[in-house]
Amino acid sequence: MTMVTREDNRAVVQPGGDMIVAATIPELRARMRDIVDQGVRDLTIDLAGVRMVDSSGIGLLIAAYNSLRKVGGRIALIHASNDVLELFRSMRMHQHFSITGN
Amino acid sequence: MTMVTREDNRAVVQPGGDMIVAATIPELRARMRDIVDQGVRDLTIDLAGVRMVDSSGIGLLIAAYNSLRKVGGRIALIHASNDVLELFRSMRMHQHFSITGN
Amino acid sequence: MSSFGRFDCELRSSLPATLEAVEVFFVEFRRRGEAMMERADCFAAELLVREALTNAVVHGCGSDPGKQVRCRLRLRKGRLLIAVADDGAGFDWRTARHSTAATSECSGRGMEILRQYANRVRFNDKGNAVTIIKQIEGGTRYDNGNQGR
Amino acid sequence: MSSFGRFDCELRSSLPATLEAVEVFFVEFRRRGEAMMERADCFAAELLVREALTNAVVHGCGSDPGKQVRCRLRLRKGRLLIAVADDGAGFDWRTARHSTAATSECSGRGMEILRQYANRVRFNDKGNAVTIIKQIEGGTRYDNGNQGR
Ligand SMILES: Nc1ncnc2c1ncn2[C@@H]1O[C@H](COP(=O)(O)OP(=O)(O)O)[C@@H](O)[C@H]1O
Ligand SMILES: Nc1ncnc2c1ncn2[C@@H]1O[C@H](COP(=O)(O)OP(=O)(O)O)[C@@H](O)[C@H]1O
Repeated sequence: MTMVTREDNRAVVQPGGDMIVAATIPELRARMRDIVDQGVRDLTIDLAGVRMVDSSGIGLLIAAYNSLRKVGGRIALIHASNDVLELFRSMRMHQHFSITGN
Repeated sequence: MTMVTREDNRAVVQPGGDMIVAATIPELRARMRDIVDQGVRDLTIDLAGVRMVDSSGIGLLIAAYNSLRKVGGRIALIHASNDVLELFRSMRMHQHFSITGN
Repeated sequence: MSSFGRFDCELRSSLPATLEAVEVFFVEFRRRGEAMMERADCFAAELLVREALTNAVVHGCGSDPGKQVRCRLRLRKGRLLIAVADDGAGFDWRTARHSTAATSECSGRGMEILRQYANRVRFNDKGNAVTIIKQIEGGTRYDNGNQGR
Repeated sequence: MSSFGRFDCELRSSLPATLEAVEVFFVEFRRRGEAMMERADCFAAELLVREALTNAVVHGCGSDPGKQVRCRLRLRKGRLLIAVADDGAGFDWRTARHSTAATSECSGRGMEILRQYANRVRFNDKGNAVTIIKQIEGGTRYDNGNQGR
Protein backbone atom coordinates (compact mmCIF):
# COMPACT_ATOMS: atom_id res chain seq x y z
CA MET A 1 0.00 0.00 0.00
CA THR A 2 1.22 3.45 -0.92
CA MET A 3 1.93 5.59 2.16
CA VAL A 4 1.28 9.34 2.17
CA THR A 5 2.52 11.78 4.81
CA ARG A 6 0.89 15.22 4.50
CA GLU A 7 1.60 18.59 6.02
CA ASP A 8 -0.23 21.65 4.64
CA ASN A 9 0.29 21.74 0.90
CA ARG A 10 3.24 19.34 1.07
CA ALA A 11 3.18 15.56 0.88
CA VAL A 12 5.66 12.71 0.85
CA VAL A 13 4.60 9.57 -1.03
CA GLN A 14 6.19 6.16 -0.43
CA PRO A 15 4.98 3.82 -3.18
CA GLY A 16 3.79 0.41 -1.95
CA GLY A 17 5.74 -2.63 -3.12
CA ASP A 18 9.23 -2.35 -4.53
CA MET A 19 8.38 -1.46 -8.12
CA ILE A 20 6.78 1.34 -10.13
CA VAL A 21 5.86 -0.65 -13.23
CA ALA A 22 2.92 -1.24 -15.55
CA ALA A 23 1.19 -3.65 -13.16
CA THR A 24 1.49 -1.46 -10.09
CA ILE A 25 0.87 2.08 -11.35
CA PRO A 26 -2.96 2.24 -11.29
CA GLU A 27 -3.04 2.39 -7.48
CA LEU A 28 -0.20 4.90 -7.28
CA ARG A 29 -1.75 7.06 -10.00
CA ALA A 30 -5.07 7.22 -8.13
CA ARG A 31 -3.36 8.22 -4.87
CA MET A 32 -1.30 10.94 -6.53
CA ARG A 33 -4.33 12.33 -8.30
CA ASP A 34 -6.22 12.54 -4.97
CA ILE A 35 -3.30 14.32 -3.37
CA VAL A 36 -3.12 16.96 -6.07
CA ASP A 37 -6.93 17.36 -6.01
CA GLN A 38 -6.69 17.93 -2.25
CA GLY A 39 -4.39 20.89 -2.80
CA VAL A 40 -0.89 19.47 -2.43
CA ARG A 41 1.58 21.55 -4.44
CA ASP A 42 4.89 20.27 -3.17
CA LEU A 43 5.16 16.53 -3.75
CA THR A 44 8.11 14.34 -2.75
CA ILE A 45 8.26 10.76 -3.93
CA ASP A 46 10.45 8.63 -1.70
CA LEU A 47 11.98 5.86 -3.81
CA ALA A 48 13.89 4.24 -0.93
CA GLY A 49 12.05 0.94 -1.25
CA VAL A 50 11.85 0.98 -5.04
CA ARG A 51 14.03 -1.53 -6.84
CA MET A 52 12.55 -1.23 -10.32
CA VAL A 53 10.93 1.46 -12.46
CA ASP A 54 9.92 0.80 -16.06
CA SER A 55 8.77 3.06 -18.90
CA SER A 56 5.19 3.04 -17.56
CA GLY A 57 6.49 4.13 -14.16
CA ILE A 58 8.46 6.95 -15.76
CA GLY A 59 5.28 7.91 -17.65
CA LEU A 60 3.37 8.13 -14.36
CA LEU A 61 6.01 10.36 -12.78
CA ILE A 62 5.93 12.63 -15.84
CA ALA A 63 2.12 12.77 -15.68
CA ALA A 64 2.32 13.82 -12.02
CA TYR A 65 4.87 16.45 -12.94
CA ASN A 66 2.66 17.77 -15.73
CA SER A 67 -0.43 18.10 -13.55
CA LEU A 68 1.49 19.78 -10.73
CA ARG A 69 3.13 22.19 -13.12
CA LYS A 70 -0.29 23.28 -14.39
CA VAL A 71 -1.26 24.37 -10.88
CA GLY A 72 2.12 25.90 -10.05
CA GLY A 73 3.38 22.99 -7.96
CA ARG A 74 6.58 20.96 -8.01
CA ILE A 75 7.78 17.44 -7.51
CA ALA A 76 10.99 15.90 -6.21
CA LEU A 77 12.29 12.34 -6.24
CA ILE A 78 14.48 11.23 -3.34
CA HIS A 79 16.41 8.11 -2.32
CA ALA A 80 16.65 6.65 -5.84
CA SER A 81 18.87 3.57 -6.08
CA ASN A 82 21.92 3.73 -8.35
CA ASP A 83 20.19 1.63 -10.99
CA VAL A 84 17.09 3.83 -10.94
CA LEU A 85 19.18 7.03 -10.93
CA GLU A 86 21.03 5.85 -14.01
CA LEU A 87 17.77 5.02 -15.74
CA PHE A 88 16.33 8.48 -14.94
CA ARG A 89 19.49 10.13 -16.15
CA SER A 90 19.54 8.22 -19.42
CA MET A 91 15.90 9.17 -19.95
CA ARG A 92 16.70 12.87 -19.28
CA MET A 93 14.27 13.12 -16.37
CA HIS A 94 16.48 15.55 -14.45
CA GLN A 95 15.27 18.18 -16.92
CA HIS A 96 12.01 18.27 -14.94
CA PHE A 97 12.67 16.78 -11.55
CA SER A 98 14.90 17.31 -8.64
CA ILE A 99 16.29 13.77 -8.26
CA THR A 100 18.59 12.59 -5.49
CA GLY A 101 20.07 9.19 -4.70
CA ASN A 102 20.52 7.47 -1.38
CA MET B 1 37.51 -24.45 13.66
CA THR B 2 36.24 -27.57 15.33
CA MET B 3 34.96 -26.87 18.87
CA VAL B 4 35.38 -29.42 21.67
CA THR B 5 33.61 -29.28 25.04
CA ARG B 6 35.06 -31.79 27.54
CA GLU B 7 33.91 -33.09 30.89
CA ASP B 8 35.75 -36.07 32.42
CA ASN B 9 35.76 -38.85 29.83
CA ARG B 10 32.97 -37.25 27.83
CA ALA B 11 33.31 -34.78 24.99
CA VAL B 12 31.03 -32.98 22.55
CA VAL B 13 32.56 -32.09 19.18
CA GLN B 14 31.10 -29.41 16.91
CA PRO B 15 32.83 -29.68 13.53
CA GLY B 16 34.04 -26.36 12.08
CA GLY B 17 32.48 -25.20 8.81
CA ASP B 18 29.23 -26.65 7.54
CA MET B 19 30.53 -29.80 5.86
CA ILE B 20 32.24 -33.07 6.75
CA VAL B 21 33.72 -33.86 3.35
CA ALA B 22 37.01 -34.93 1.77
CA ALA B 23 38.52 -31.42 1.90
CA THR B 24 37.63 -30.76 5.53
CA ILE B 25 38.20 -34.09 7.31
CA PRO B 26 41.97 -33.89 8.01
CA GLU B 27 41.48 -31.25 10.73
CA LEU B 28 38.49 -33.04 12.26
CA ARG B 29 40.29 -36.38 12.18
CA ALA B 30 43.29 -34.94 14.07
CA ARG B 31 41.06 -33.40 16.74
CA MET B 32 39.09 -36.60 17.27
CA ARG B 33 42.28 -38.63 17.50
CA ASP B 34 43.62 -36.28 20.20
CA ILE B 35 40.40 -36.54 22.14
CA VAL B 36 40.44 -40.33 22.20
CA ASP B 37 44.17 -40.32 23.08
CA GLN B 38 43.36 -38.04 26.00
CA GLY B 39 40.98 -40.63 27.41
CA VAL B 40 37.57 -39.60 26.13
CA ARG B 41 35.28 -42.64 25.91
CA ASP B 42 31.91 -41.05 25.38
CA LEU B 43 31.97 -38.89 22.25
CA THR B 44 29.06 -36.86 20.94
CA ILE B 45 29.29 -35.24 17.53
CA ASP B 46 26.93 -32.30 17.21
CA LEU B 47 25.91 -32.00 13.56
CA ALA B 48 23.70 -28.93 14.07
CA GLY B 49 25.77 -26.75 11.74
CA VAL B 50 26.52 -29.50 9.22
CA ARG B 51 24.78 -29.19 5.87
CA MET B 52 26.72 -31.80 3.94
CA VAL B 53 28.48 -35.10 4.65
CA ASP B 54 30.05 -37.16 1.88
CA SER B 55 31.46 -40.70 1.73
CA SER B 56 34.79 -39.49 3.15
CA GLY B 57 32.95 -37.89 6.05
CA ILE B 58 31.07 -41.11 6.71
CA GLY B 59 34.42 -42.92 6.59
CA LEU B 60 35.81 -40.60 9.24
CA LEU B 61 32.83 -41.17 11.54
CA ILE B 62 33.22 -44.94 11.11
CA ALA B 63 36.95 -44.67 11.87
CA ALA B 64 36.16 -42.78 15.08
CA TYR B 65 33.60 -45.42 15.98
CA ASN B 66 36.12 -48.20 15.35
CA SER B 67 38.83 -46.66 17.53
CA LEU B 68 36.42 -45.92 20.38
CA ARG B 69 34.98 -49.42 20.25
CA LYS B 70 38.49 -50.87 20.67
CA VAL B 71 38.86 -49.04 23.97
CA GLY B 72 35.33 -49.71 25.16
CA GLY B 73 33.94 -46.28 24.28
CA ARG B 74 30.92 -45.12 22.34
CA ILE B 75 29.88 -42.42 19.96
CA ALA B 76 26.61 -40.59 19.29
CA LEU B 77 25.57 -38.25 16.51
CA ILE B 78 23.06 -35.53 17.37
CA HIS B 79 21.18 -32.76 15.53
CA ALA B 80 21.56 -34.30 12.08
CA SER B 81 19.58 -32.47 9.36
CA ASN B 82 16.89 -34.41 7.49
CA ASP B 83 19.10 -34.77 4.43
CA VAL B 84 22.03 -36.04 6.49
CA LEU B 85 19.77 -38.37 8.50
CA GLU B 86 18.46 -39.89 5.31
CA LEU B 87 21.99 -40.36 4.00
CA PHE B 88 23.08 -42.09 7.21
CA ARG B 89 20.03 -44.30 7.13
CA SER B 90 20.58 -45.33 3.52
CA MET B 91 24.20 -46.13 4.38
CA ARG B 92 23.09 -48.24 7.37
CA MET B 93 25.03 -46.20 9.89
CA HIS B 94 22.43 -46.63 12.61
CA GLN B 95 23.80 -50.16 13.02
CA HIS B 96 26.72 -48.59 14.89
CA PHE B 97 25.67 -45.16 16.02
CA SER B 98 23.03 -43.55 18.06
CA ILE B 99 21.81 -40.93 15.58
CA THR B 100 19.21 -38.28 16.30
CA GLY B 101 17.86 -35.44 14.17
CA ASN B 102 16.99 -31.91 15.11
CA MET C 1 40.64 -14.44 -10.21
CA SER C 2 40.65 -17.70 -12.09
CA SER C 3 37.79 -19.07 -14.08
CA PHE C 4 36.78 -22.71 -13.96
CA GLY C 5 34.27 -22.78 -16.74
CA ARG C 6 31.19 -21.72 -18.51
CA PHE C 7 27.59 -21.53 -17.49
CA ASP C 8 24.79 -21.37 -20.05
CA CYS C 9 21.11 -21.38 -19.53
CA GLU C 10 17.88 -21.04 -21.33
CA LEU C 11 14.36 -20.30 -20.20
CA ARG C 12 11.38 -20.87 -22.46
CA SER C 13 8.11 -19.55 -21.23
CA SER C 14 4.61 -18.98 -22.45
CA LEU C 15 2.44 -16.78 -20.29
CA PRO C 16 -1.10 -15.40 -20.33
CA ALA C 17 -1.23 -11.86 -21.70
CA THR C 18 -1.86 -10.10 -18.39
CA LEU C 19 0.32 -7.77 -16.35
CA GLU C 20 -0.29 -10.00 -13.32
CA ALA C 21 1.23 -12.99 -15.14
CA VAL C 22 4.19 -10.81 -16.06
CA GLU C 23 4.78 -10.13 -12.36
CA VAL C 24 4.53 -13.82 -11.49
CA PHE C 25 7.07 -14.47 -14.22
CA PHE C 26 9.44 -11.91 -12.69
CA VAL C 27 9.36 -13.52 -9.26
CA GLU C 28 11.08 -16.54 -10.81
CA PHE C 29 13.13 -14.44 -13.20
CA ARG C 30 14.74 -12.64 -10.29
CA ARG C 31 15.40 -15.75 -8.25
CA ARG C 32 17.22 -17.33 -11.19
CA GLY C 33 18.74 -14.14 -12.54
CA GLU C 34 20.41 -13.28 -9.27
CA ALA C 35 22.19 -16.64 -9.25
CA MET C 36 23.29 -16.13 -12.85
CA MET C 37 24.24 -12.48 -13.24
CA GLU C 38 25.87 -9.59 -11.43
CA ARG C 39 23.48 -7.22 -9.67
CA ALA C 40 23.87 -4.39 -12.20
CA ASP C 41 23.17 -6.81 -15.05
CA CYS C 42 20.06 -8.09 -13.26
CA PHE C 43 18.50 -4.62 -13.31
CA ALA C 44 19.26 -4.02 -16.99
CA ALA C 45 18.12 -7.52 -17.95
CA GLU C 46 14.87 -7.23 -16.01
CA LEU C 47 14.17 -3.79 -17.47
CA LEU C 48 14.69 -5.02 -21.03
CA VAL C 49 12.50 -8.08 -20.50
CA ARG C 50 9.85 -5.91 -18.83
CA GLU C 51 9.64 -3.48 -21.73
CA ALA C 52 9.40 -6.26 -24.28
CA LEU C 53 6.86 -8.31 -22.29
CA THR C 54 4.71 -5.31 -21.36
CA ASN C 55 4.49 -4.22 -24.99
CA ALA C 56 3.61 -7.74 -26.12
CA VAL C 57 0.92 -8.03 -23.41
CA VAL C 58 -0.57 -4.53 -23.72
CA HIS C 59 -0.12 -3.60 -27.39
CA GLY C 60 0.19 -7.07 -28.92
CA CYS C 61 -2.60 -8.80 -27.00
CA GLY C 62 -4.71 -5.98 -25.54
CA SER C 63 -4.14 -7.59 -22.12
CA ASP C 64 -6.48 -10.43 -23.16
CA PRO C 65 -5.93 -13.30 -20.65
CA GLY C 66 -7.01 -15.76 -23.34
CA LYS C 67 -3.95 -14.86 -25.40
CA GLN C 68 -0.40 -15.95 -24.77
CA VAL C 69 2.95 -14.23 -24.97
CA ARG C 70 6.07 -16.28 -25.64
CA CYS C 71 9.39 -15.49 -24.10
CA ARG C 72 12.78 -17.06 -24.50
CA LEU C 73 15.83 -16.02 -22.51
CA ARG C 74 19.25 -17.45 -23.20
CA LEU C 75 22.47 -16.68 -21.39
CA ARG C 76 25.50 -17.94 -23.25
CA LYS C 77 29.09 -16.79 -23.62
CA GLY C 78 28.49 -13.52 -21.81
CA ARG C 79 25.47 -12.61 -23.87
CA LEU C 80 21.86 -12.47 -22.87
CA LEU C 81 19.38 -13.04 -25.66
CA ILE C 82 15.79 -12.01 -25.02
CA ALA C 83 13.15 -13.05 -27.54
CA VAL C 84 9.52 -12.04 -26.99
CA ALA C 85 6.68 -12.75 -29.40
CA ASP C 86 2.94 -12.27 -29.45
CA ASP C 87 0.19 -13.10 -31.97
CA GLY C 88 -0.95 -9.52 -32.42
CA ALA C 89 -0.97 -7.35 -35.53
CA GLY C 90 2.50 -5.96 -34.87
CA PHE C 91 3.39 -2.34 -35.65
CA ASP C 92 5.55 -0.16 -37.79
CA TRP C 93 8.77 -0.50 -35.82
CA ARG C 94 10.79 1.04 -38.64
CA THR C 95 9.29 4.40 -37.72
CA ALA C 96 8.75 3.84 -34.00
CA ARG C 97 12.13 2.50 -33.12
CA HIS C 98 14.00 5.73 -33.59
CA SER C 99 11.45 7.75 -31.67
CA THR C 100 12.47 9.62 -28.54
CA ALA C 101 9.57 10.83 -26.40
CA ALA C 102 9.48 14.53 -25.65
CA THR C 103 10.46 14.85 -21.99
CA SER C 104 6.92 15.84 -21.04
CA GLU C 105 5.15 12.96 -22.82
CA CYS C 106 3.65 10.33 -20.56
CA SER C 107 4.25 7.32 -22.76
CA GLY C 108 6.39 6.10 -25.62
CA ARG C 109 9.58 5.43 -23.66
CA GLY C 110 9.74 1.65 -24.06
CA MET C 111 11.54 1.74 -27.39
CA GLU C 112 14.06 4.23 -26.09
CA ILE C 113 14.82 2.09 -23.03
CA LEU C 114 15.45 -0.89 -25.31
CA ARG C 115 17.80 1.26 -27.39
CA GLN C 116 19.62 2.62 -24.35
CA TYR C 117 20.07 -0.65 -22.47
CA ALA C 118 20.47 -3.25 -25.21
CA ASN C 119 23.38 -3.88 -27.55
CA ARG C 120 21.05 -4.87 -30.35
CA VAL C 121 17.30 -4.81 -30.95
CA ARG C 122 15.68 -6.55 -33.90
CA PHE C 123 12.05 -6.94 -34.90
CA ASN C 124 10.49 -9.41 -37.29
CA ASP C 125 8.96 -7.84 -40.37
CA LYS C 126 5.45 -7.70 -38.93
CA GLY C 127 6.56 -6.22 -35.63
CA ASN C 128 5.08 -8.80 -33.24
CA ALA C 129 8.38 -10.45 -32.29
CA VAL C 130 11.46 -8.74 -30.91
CA THR C 131 14.95 -10.09 -30.26
CA ILE C 132 17.20 -8.19 -27.91
CA ILE C 133 20.90 -8.83 -27.26
CA LYS C 134 22.62 -7.62 -24.12
CA GLN C 135 26.27 -8.18 -23.20
CA ILE C 136 26.51 -9.33 -19.61
CA GLU C 137 29.44 -8.77 -17.24
CA GLY C 138 29.33 -11.82 -15.03
CA GLY C 139 27.31 -14.04 -17.28
CA THR C 140 29.40 -16.92 -18.41
CA ARG C 141 32.46 -17.35 -16.34
CA TYR C 142 32.40 -17.89 -12.68
CA ASP C 143 35.36 -16.74 -10.74
CA ASN C 144 36.58 -18.21 -7.50
CA GLY C 145 37.61 -14.75 -6.34
CA ASN C 146 38.00 -14.76 -2.59
CA GLN C 147 35.07 -17.02 -1.85
CA GLY C 148 37.29 -20.12 -1.52
CA ARG C 149 37.73 -21.80 1.82
CA MET D 1 -0.32 -24.22 -9.65
CA SER D 2 0.19 -23.38 -13.27
CA SER D 3 3.42 -23.69 -15.13
CA PHE D 4 4.68 -21.01 -17.47
CA GLY D 5 7.54 -22.82 -19.04
CA ARG D 6 10.79 -24.65 -19.04
CA PHE D 7 14.17 -23.83 -17.68
CA ASP D 8 17.29 -25.61 -18.89
CA CYS D 9 20.85 -24.99 -18.03
CA GLU D 10 24.29 -26.32 -18.54
CA LEU D 11 27.56 -25.81 -16.74
CA ARG D 12 30.87 -26.83 -18.25
CA SER D 13 33.83 -26.65 -16.00
CA SER D 14 37.43 -27.73 -15.93
CA LEU D 15 39.12 -27.55 -12.57
CA PRO D 16 42.54 -28.31 -11.09
CA ALA D 17 42.66 -31.75 -9.45
CA THR D 18 42.67 -30.54 -5.85
CA LEU D 19 40.08 -30.82 -3.10
CA GLU D 20 40.39 -27.05 -2.55
CA ALA D 21 39.34 -26.39 -6.16
CA VAL D 22 36.41 -28.76 -5.64
CA GLU D 23 35.25 -26.61 -2.73
CA VAL D 24 35.59 -23.40 -4.76
CA PHE D 25 33.52 -25.07 -7.44
CA PHE D 26 30.80 -25.91 -4.90
CA VAL D 27 30.49 -22.32 -3.70
CA GLU D 28 29.21 -21.45 -7.18
CA PHE D 29 27.39 -24.75 -7.60
CA ARG D 30 25.28 -24.00 -4.54
CA ARG D 31 24.50 -20.42 -5.48
CA ARG D 32 23.26 -21.54 -8.88
CA GLY D 33 21.75 -24.83 -7.74
CA GLU D 34 19.55 -23.18 -5.13
CA ALA D 35 18.00 -20.96 -7.79
CA MET D 36 17.41 -23.96 -10.02
CA MET D 37 16.31 -26.84 -7.81
CA GLU D 38 14.25 -27.64 -4.75
CA ARG D 39 16.20 -27.87 -1.50
CA ALA D 40 16.02 -31.67 -1.24
CA ASP D 41 17.27 -32.00 -4.81
CA CYS D 42 20.16 -29.63 -4.07
CA PHE D 43 21.50 -31.97 -1.38
CA ALA D 44 21.25 -35.08 -3.57
CA ALA D 45 22.73 -33.28 -6.58
CA GLU D 46 25.63 -31.88 -4.57
CA LEU D 47 26.32 -35.26 -3.00
CA LEU D 48 26.42 -37.01 -6.38
CA VAL D 49 28.68 -34.35 -7.91
CA ARG D 50 30.92 -34.51 -4.82
CA GLU D 51 31.41 -38.26 -5.02
CA ALA D 52 32.18 -38.14 -8.72
CA LEU D 53 34.53 -35.14 -8.47
CA THR D 54 36.34 -36.40 -5.38
CA ASN D 55 37.01 -39.76 -7.01
CA ALA D 56 38.27 -38.06 -10.18
CA VAL D 57 40.54 -35.76 -8.17
CA VAL D 58 41.84 -38.30 -5.65
CA HIS D 59 41.88 -41.60 -7.53
CA GLY D 60 42.00 -40.34 -11.11
CA CYS D 61 44.59 -37.57 -10.65
CA GLY D 62 46.29 -38.36 -7.33
CA SER D 63 45.33 -34.81 -6.26
CA ASP D 64 47.96 -33.44 -8.66
CA PRO D 65 47.23 -29.69 -9.10
CA GLY D 66 48.85 -29.85 -12.54
CA LYS D 67 46.08 -32.16 -13.72
CA GLN D 68 42.53 -31.17 -14.62
CA VAL D 69 39.14 -32.71 -13.98
CA ARG D 70 36.29 -31.96 -16.37
CA CYS D 71 32.74 -31.63 -15.21
CA ARG D 72 29.53 -31.03 -17.11
CA LEU D 73 26.17 -30.52 -15.45
CA ARG D 74 23.00 -30.25 -17.44
CA LEU D 75 19.50 -29.68 -16.12
CA ARG D 76 16.85 -30.31 -18.72
CA LYS D 77 13.30 -31.60 -18.68
CA GLY D 78 13.43 -32.56 -15.01
CA ARG D 79 16.65 -34.47 -15.33
CA LEU D 80 20.05 -33.61 -14.01
CA LEU D 81 22.94 -35.06 -15.97
CA ILE D 82 26.33 -35.09 -14.27
CA ALA D 83 29.37 -36.02 -16.36
CA VAL D 84 32.81 -36.09 -14.73
CA ALA D 85 36.02 -37.17 -16.48
CA ASP D 86 39.70 -37.29 -15.62
CA ASP D 87 42.82 -38.35 -17.56
CA GLY D 88 43.80 -41.08 -15.09
CA ALA D 89 44.13 -44.82 -15.64
CA GLY D 90 40.53 -45.53 -14.70
CA PHE D 91 39.55 -48.65 -12.76
CA ASP D 92 37.59 -51.85 -12.96
CA TRP D 93 34.13 -50.39 -12.33
CA ARG D 94 32.46 -53.62 -13.43
CA THR D 95 33.60 -55.20 -10.19
CA ALA D 96 33.63 -52.09 -7.98
CA ARG D 97 30.25 -50.74 -8.82
CA HIS D 98 28.27 -53.43 -7.11
CA SER D 99 30.38 -53.28 -3.96
CA THR D 100 28.81 -52.40 -0.64
CA ALA D 101 31.27 -51.51 2.11
CA ALA D 102 31.04 -53.55 5.30
CA THR D 103 29.51 -51.20 7.87
CA SER D 104 32.81 -50.98 9.74
CA GLU D 105 34.98 -50.14 6.72
CA CYS D 106 36.31 -46.59 6.59
CA SER D 107 36.21 -46.14 2.84
CA GLY D 108 34.59 -47.47 -0.30
CA ARG D 109 31.20 -45.79 0.10
CA GLY D 110 31.33 -43.49 -2.91
CA MET D 111 30.02 -46.05 -5.39
CA GLU D 112 27.21 -47.00 -3.08
CA ILE D 113 26.14 -43.38 -2.64
CA LEU D 114 26.03 -43.00 -6.43
CA ARG D 115 23.89 -46.12 -6.64
CA GLN D 116 21.56 -44.99 -3.85
CA TYR D 117 21.03 -41.40 -4.98
CA ALA D 118 21.20 -41.60 -8.78
CA ASN D 119 18.70 -43.02 -11.24
CA ARG D 120 21.48 -44.19 -13.53
CA VAL D 121 25.27 -44.44 -13.35
CA ARG D 122 27.40 -45.24 -16.38
CA PHE D 123 31.16 -45.47 -16.80
CA ASN D 124 33.19 -45.38 -19.97
CA ASP D 125 35.05 -48.58 -20.72
CA LYS D 126 38.31 -47.41 -19.14
CA GLY D 127 36.65 -46.14 -15.97
CA ASN D 128 37.91 -42.54 -16.01
CA ALA D 129 34.62 -40.94 -17.04
CA VAL D 130 31.28 -41.31 -15.31
CA THR D 131 27.81 -40.14 -16.34
CA ILE D 132 25.12 -39.90 -13.71
CA ILE D 133 21.43 -39.23 -14.24
CA LYS D 134 19.18 -37.92 -11.48
CA GLN D 135 15.49 -37.11 -11.79
CA ILE D 136 14.79 -33.75 -10.21
CA GLU D 137 11.51 -32.61 -8.63
CA GLY D 138 11.50 -28.89 -9.27
CA GLY D 139 13.96 -28.84 -12.09
CA THR D 140 12.24 -27.78 -15.24
CA ARG D 141 8.95 -26.19 -14.61
CA TYR D 142 8.46 -23.20 -12.48
CA ASP D 143 5.14 -22.75 -10.88
CA ASN D 144 3.54 -19.48 -9.92
CA GLY D 145 2.13 -21.08 -6.82
CA ASN D 146 1.18 -18.44 -4.31
CA GLN D 147 4.10 -16.15 -4.97
CA GLY D 148 2.05 -13.93 -7.28
CA ARG D 149 1.24 -10.39 -6.25
N1 LIG E 1 4.30 -6.06 -29.55
C1 LIG E 1 3.70 -4.95 -30.06
N2 LIG E 1 2.57 -5.07 -30.77
C2 LIG E 1 1.95 -3.96 -31.28
N3 LIG E 1 2.42 -2.71 -31.12
C3 LIG E 1 3.54 -2.53 -30.43
C4 LIG E 1 4.26 -3.63 -29.86
N4 LIG E 1 5.35 -3.13 -29.23
C5 LIG E 1 5.31 -1.79 -29.40
N5 LIG E 1 4.25 -1.43 -30.12
C6 LIG E 1 3.88 -0.05 -30.54
O1 LIG E 1 4.98 0.81 -30.36
C7 LIG E 1 4.58 1.95 -29.60
C8 LIG E 1 5.75 2.48 -28.78
O2 LIG E 1 6.05 1.58 -27.74
P1 LIG E 1 6.83 2.06 -26.45
O3 LIG E 1 8.00 2.89 -26.88
O4 LIG E 1 7.11 0.89 -25.61
O5 LIG E 1 5.84 3.06 -25.72
P2 LIG E 1 4.44 2.78 -25.00
O6 LIG E 1 4.35 1.31 -24.75
O7 LIG E 1 4.54 3.59 -23.74
O8 LIG E 1 3.40 3.29 -25.95
C9 LIG E 1 3.42 1.48 -28.78
O9 LIG E 1 2.58 2.53 -28.39
C10 LIG E 1 2.74 0.52 -29.74
O10 LIG E 1 1.91 1.20 -30.63
N1 LIG F 1 37.97 -41.75 -11.41
C1 LIG F 1 38.56 -42.85 -10.87
N2 LIG F 1 39.81 -43.21 -11.27
C2 LIG F 1 40.42 -44.28 -10.73
N3 LIG F 1 39.86 -45.07 -9.79
C3 LIG F 1 38.63 -44.78 -9.35
C4 LIG F 1 37.91 -43.65 -9.85
N4 LIG F 1 36.70 -43.62 -9.23
C5 LIG F 1 36.67 -44.65 -8.39
N5 LIG F 1 37.83 -45.37 -8.44
C6 LIG F 1 38.16 -46.60 -7.69
O1 LIG F 1 36.99 -47.13 -7.11
C7 LIG F 1 37.20 -47.35 -5.73
C8 LIG F 1 35.91 -47.22 -4.96
O2 LIG F 1 35.51 -45.86 -4.95
P1 LIG F 1 34.52 -45.33 -3.82
O3 LIG F 1 33.37 -46.27 -3.70
O4 LIG F 1 34.22 -43.92 -4.15
O5 LIG F 1 35.34 -45.41 -2.46
P2 LIG F 1 36.62 -44.60 -1.97
O6 LIG F 1 36.77 -43.40 -2.83
O7 LIG F 1 36.29 -44.28 -0.55
O8 LIG F 1 37.76 -45.57 -2.09
C9 LIG F 1 38.26 -46.36 -5.32
O9 LIG F 1 38.98 -46.76 -4.18
C10 LIG F 1 39.13 -46.34 -6.57
O10 LIG F 1 40.04 -47.40 -6.56
